[in-house]
Amino acid sequence: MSQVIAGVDIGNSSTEVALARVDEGKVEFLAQHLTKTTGIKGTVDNVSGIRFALKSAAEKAGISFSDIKKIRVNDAVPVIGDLAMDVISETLITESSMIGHNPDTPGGTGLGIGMTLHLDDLRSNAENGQAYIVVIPAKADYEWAAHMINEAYDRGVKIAGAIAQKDDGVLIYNRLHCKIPIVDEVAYIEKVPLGKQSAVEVALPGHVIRTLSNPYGLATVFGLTPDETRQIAPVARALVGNRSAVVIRTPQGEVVERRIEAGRLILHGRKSRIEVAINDGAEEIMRSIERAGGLINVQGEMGTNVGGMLNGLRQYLSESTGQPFADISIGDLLATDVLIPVSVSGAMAGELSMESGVALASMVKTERMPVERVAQALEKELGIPVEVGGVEAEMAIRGALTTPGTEKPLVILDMGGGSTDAAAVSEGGETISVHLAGAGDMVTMLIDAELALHSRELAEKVKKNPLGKVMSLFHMQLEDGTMLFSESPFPPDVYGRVVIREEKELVPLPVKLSMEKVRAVRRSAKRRVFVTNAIRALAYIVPTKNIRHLSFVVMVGGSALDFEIPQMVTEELGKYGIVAGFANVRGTEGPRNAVATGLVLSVAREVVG
Amino acid sequence: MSQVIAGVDIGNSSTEVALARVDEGKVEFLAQHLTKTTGIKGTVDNVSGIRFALKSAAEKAGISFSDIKKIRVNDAVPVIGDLAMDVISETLITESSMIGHNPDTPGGTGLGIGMTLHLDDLRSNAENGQAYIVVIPAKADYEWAAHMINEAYDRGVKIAGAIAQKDDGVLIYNRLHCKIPIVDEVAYIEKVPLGKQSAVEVALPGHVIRTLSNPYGLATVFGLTPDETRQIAPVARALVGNRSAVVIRTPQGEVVERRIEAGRLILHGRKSRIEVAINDGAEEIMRSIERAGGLINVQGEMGTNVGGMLNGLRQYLSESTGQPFADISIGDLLATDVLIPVSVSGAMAGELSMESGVALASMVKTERMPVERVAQALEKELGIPVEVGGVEAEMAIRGALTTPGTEKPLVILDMGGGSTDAAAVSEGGETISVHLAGAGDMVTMLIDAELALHSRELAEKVKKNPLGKVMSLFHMQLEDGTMLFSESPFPPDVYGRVVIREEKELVPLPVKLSMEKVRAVRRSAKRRVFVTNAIRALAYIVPTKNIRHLSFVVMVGGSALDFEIPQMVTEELGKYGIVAGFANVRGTEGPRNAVATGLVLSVAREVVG
Amino acid sequence: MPVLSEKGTGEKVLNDIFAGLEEEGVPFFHIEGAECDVWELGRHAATLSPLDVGIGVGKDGGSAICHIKLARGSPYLFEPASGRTTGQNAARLVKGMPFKKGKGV
Amino acid sequence: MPVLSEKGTGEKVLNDIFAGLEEEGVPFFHIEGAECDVWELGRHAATLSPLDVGIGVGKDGGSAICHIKLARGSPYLFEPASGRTTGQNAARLVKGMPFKKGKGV
Ligand SMILES: Nc1ncnc2c1ncn2[C@@H]1O[C@H](COP(=O)(O)OP(=O)(O)O)[C@@H](O)[C@H]1O
Ligand SMILES: Nc1ncnc2c1ncn2[C@@H]1O[C@H](COP(=O)(O)OP(=O)(O)O)[C@@H](O)[C@H]1O
Ligand SMILES: [Mg+2]
Ligand SMILES: [Mg+2]
Repeated sequence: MSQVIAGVDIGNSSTEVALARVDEGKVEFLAQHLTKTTGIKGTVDNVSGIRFALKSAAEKAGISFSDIKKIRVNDAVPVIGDLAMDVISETLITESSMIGHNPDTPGGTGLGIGMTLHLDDLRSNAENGQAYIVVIPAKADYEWAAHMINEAYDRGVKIAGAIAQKDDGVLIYNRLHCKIPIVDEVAYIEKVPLGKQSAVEVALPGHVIRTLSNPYGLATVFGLTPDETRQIAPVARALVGNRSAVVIRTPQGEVVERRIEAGRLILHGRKSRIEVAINDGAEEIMRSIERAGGLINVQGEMGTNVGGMLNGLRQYLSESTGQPFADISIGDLLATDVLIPVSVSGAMAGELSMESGVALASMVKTERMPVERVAQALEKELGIPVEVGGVEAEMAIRGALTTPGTEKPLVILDMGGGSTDAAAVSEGGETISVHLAGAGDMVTMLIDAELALHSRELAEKVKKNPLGKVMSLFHMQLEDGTMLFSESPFPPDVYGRVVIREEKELVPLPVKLSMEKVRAVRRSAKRRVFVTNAIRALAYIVPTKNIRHLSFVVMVGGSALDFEIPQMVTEELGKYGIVAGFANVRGTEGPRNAVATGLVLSVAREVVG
Repeated sequence: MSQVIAGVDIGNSSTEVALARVDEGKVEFLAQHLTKTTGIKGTVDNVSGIRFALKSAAEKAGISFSDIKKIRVNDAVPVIGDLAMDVISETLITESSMIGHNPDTPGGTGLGIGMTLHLDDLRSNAENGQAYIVVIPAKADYEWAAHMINEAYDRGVKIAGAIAQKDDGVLIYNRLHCKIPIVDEVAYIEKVPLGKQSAVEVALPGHVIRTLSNPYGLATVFGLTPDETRQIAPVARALVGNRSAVVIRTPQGEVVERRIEAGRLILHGRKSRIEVAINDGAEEIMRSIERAGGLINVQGEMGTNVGGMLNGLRQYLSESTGQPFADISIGDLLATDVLIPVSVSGAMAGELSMESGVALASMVKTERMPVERVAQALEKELGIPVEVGGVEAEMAIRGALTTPGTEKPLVILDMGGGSTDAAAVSEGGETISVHLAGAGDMVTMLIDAELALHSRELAEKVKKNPLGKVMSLFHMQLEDGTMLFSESPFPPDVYGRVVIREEKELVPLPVKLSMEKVRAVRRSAKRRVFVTNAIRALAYIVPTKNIRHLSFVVMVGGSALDFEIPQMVTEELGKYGIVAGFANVRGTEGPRNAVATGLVLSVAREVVG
Repeated sequence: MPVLSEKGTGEKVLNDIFAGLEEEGVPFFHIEGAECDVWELGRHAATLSPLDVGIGVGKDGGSAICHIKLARGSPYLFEPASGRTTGQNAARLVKGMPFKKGKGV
Repeated sequence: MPVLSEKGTGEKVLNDIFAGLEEEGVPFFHIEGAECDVWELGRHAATLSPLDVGIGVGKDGGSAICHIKLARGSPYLFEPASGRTTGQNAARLVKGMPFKKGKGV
């Protein structure tokens, strides 16, 4: 007797269904649908999303809703992931030792060293024999500024360079009798201390400064003692890679590199209990997790950032699932080093410096989650029998195995939003599975932080789409260097900019970002999360660590749809001789619908068996 | 009594001199000069180079050659470096399973699957119901090809895609009634087997293919068994990142990934004797060297590449210094993983695949080198007293300490062509030094190999200069994304190309290289050699490995002139709180002339002392 | 780059436009046109430009940046006020650089 | 892109040039000119071109690729033979891509 059944997979982000007609063990798939999960996974709020997905699938299949005779829901594993980030180092440069700056159009080139002198004081206070760096406020017109400098110069005053508040470095330079480097667009010029030794350096276009970014260059310029050189070294480091810079030095000037106490993690592992400081960096944290030998739980030091983060997460899961706080544990952590642009105190024009930090993804779980409650609510609402099906990992494997070219033994990597779930099935059919912290949402967070986008939404777009740079009204350079021509002109808001090439729209990115930088951050974020987790998953699943014994790794889940993540994993695992690629569920569905498909197939087998 | 003395530093690549007037311990530097070392360091051939350098310096100083009263030559440490490279993996794809290809202007987009059929056979042999990939040889005109395909299509033959030998994919596509993907510029089209299942995939501009670069995509396309999927996986990997591709599959088709036996290294260390295979990769080799605990000597397995390389080097040094073969030993090795583009057998248009290999730099030394002979020859030729001065490392430190902002304790990194020499001086004045294999020449070799330039000279230019991409007749994009405008048009040989921006000239690079790729290889090569060696040097010199205790690291030597190497080391060591930068010898000479300056200062001290 | 101004346009706004162009390193020349709307002036300036871009400036200080390759009647940027920004953005249209934020962008 | 040919230029070479342009995806049109040297024809073609680039073709099959922004009298590329390469390289001059090796490059 043939009947229509539905498999329903409730994920953290997406709810997926598969509809099939089952006839004496023969399964004919009719349709599938994906929708956003409503509410938190495992809560009654999910019902409305499920209902919508089933309706849509039934419509696609051309059957009536009431033709569905049975629904099987996955026994969702109760895990949620969350993310946090902490800056662990910070360069503080006190006001008396100021640095900057990288404007688009500085004037002149070269290195100028002298004492800061306000434009207004050129006439009265300039002494012969002393070299000066002229400080030009916004209220001074460029003609006036040039006139004043020329007058002083012609009188014999040594002019070594200038710092201007407005964007008129080139204008002033063009009017000078002396050819000096000028750094302009210095927003906070009123903070510049006068009468202090300072240096201005501008490199040729496409080059970077070499003196002010070298500690011994600074020592030479300012005649520093070894002790003073030691102090000023972070300034040199902050200027590496700039085309132009200003450094102003005062005797009391002080530069401090401070390490912020971000707190400690207490790792309760199966083998041992280990404490590790966030400040030790991601590598050390990951090594400690390995040494702990499988996490049972993790605590964060009370009263610190990381403590607050981990407890907040526990609280949240406890409230939303109705499970006691004590039953909730942290099963995995993924730590990654991040470089975060942070504004420099002591900067003259809002400079950023790259500070190092650690991003953490964590995997919070509770032993039981009341999927039955969801099932009951669903059954009541729809009037169709609903049962809670087999283990999620087994269902996913069953679905993935419908991919052409696969067989047991096989490993699946379910690359979702909050977690990367891995499961393996041996030749004999035993399964083993693991939930790893860190997946698509962490990639988004890393992109957001490292590019200082301050928008998750924009970061998500950066993650999912290739880039372009609008080179002229009618053409755009793509990431691979090829040119794309447009019939109609690009709009002004994307002109000259790096853009995200969404299917229908071009989304401009902040002006200071280069295509190369955005691409590098995007790809490295993906690698840090997914290549790392692929290796971690395999190491867990093949405990001998000889992952060369594995043959097939199949990627499923939303992040397996990514335009480059699967290829990165394919390349990396290829080094070990492993065949890795994204799934093509049922030969047609790509990396989607694995669990829902597996649920349907498990029902079919039971009907036969 | 004042007299003029000269310090002479004979390096592997450069000979440097410093001239100074010494008066009761007061030293006034007059001039310096650098020239290419003539002959092998430490041989009598050096004399002509030294003579030339001294003459030039005397000229600059405005003194007569005969005013020089004493010459001090460094007691050159007898080390030379050499390089070798080995491919350790190779993808062989037999003729029956062919892959390709990434032309500039493919036709259409999408995925086509069908049986290969020669254009000439479309009329006679095409069967209805079967889908075909049409194979179009160069002799067929595009009009004719399009006509034949249209005729067949209109008759009901299923046409899924085409492969064309000439560059006319777009021309054919524009004339077709059916919209199919076409890959063109397939040079070896006569090798394409007919009557076989094949697939053609073309992605949209700026996108990459997703099906043929995924093993399970290939499995779906060709209906492969798991075993066959395993076999074809390297094909998928070789296609990752392409915009278009063809895969042709025959039942006998075979893909083999072979590991080439590159030989073993036998490491004689102070702690233990360790064997390691080149095939284990650079990381394992470097770990073994560390475990061996300071190399005394290294042997290469007889009859293998690495054996041949290491013995050849010993032979060479033995002959050129006149030292017995047995006295010559290898004091250090630097191994680095490289990705080398290698032509794929089974490729249809000269495709390259990236094979992994290991590059080795080695440090060969003999206990004594006859610098005295050079000194005698020099004295005889010039008629000026010549003496062999102090230890090279001590001289280098003495010279480096003339850099403003430095004091003991201090570490110098002498980054030359063949070796990176490090020396440390403690507060009390004790010195320790080490010669590490790998420096500027290795960077050049890595760039040459990884970009497949097949020209050391071109690679050297890539190393030393920033890049640009000529975007139009009058403007060029620089590495940092800014545009440079030119008054006169760029010449045709650089138009649209990535170029090396030498001071006076633009040197075009091969067409297939993108600016991003060249830049990434250049920077990573520098990092792999110099950042690695900086860390290795410090670990050796501060055996507790707590390099945070160090304060000052000063870079000298030719590679410290590089426009980005010192900044990389500055950034890396900055993480440990170390002040690192390139030297400014005597406050004026930059990272050059440290040893020659040190030699002069040591004479001056003796005169006083 | 040609700057075509309506008869009676103030010195100040013109000088500001010239300054914007100079700061960005783009050469320019000035022509005083008839009394006419800025769009028309801009379009005409573009046709005179070896760089394909021209600026039209009106008596009221408003300005239009036009590109010769754009369909008739549509200036690319219309900047109601700041001359400096107008000059800089016209230069940036030639240089392929993102525009400075002015009231018209 | 305008292709300006000398009176009496063979069909074959013209069609090859058109094919080269089409393969690269650049639209073109053809005008038959007077008897005249190819450089002159190329220069004139460039002035007619919305893309600034034009091709002049001579009776002998030789061709000149000219850009309007180049000083008078100097074609950018002079290709003595293969029409296909001429067409492709003219297109690539518009697209900013490196040239295909032809005899003139
Ligand atoms: N086309 C896509 N490219 C890249 N990432 C995607 C794409 N579609 C979805 N994702 C990512 O997949 C993740 C959600 O995966 P999904 O499998 O739906 O999650 P879950 O299994 O937790 O329900 C999100 O991080 C999202 O950004
Ligand atoms: N301007 C430069 N930029 C980068 N590398 C340079 C520069 N000048 C020389 N080099 C490199 O320095 C190395 C030679 O250094 P040098 O100190 O002269 O050698 P040695 O000490 O062995 O005589 C070579 O590898 C050369 O490529
Ligand atoms: Mg400026
Ligand atoms: Mg083509």
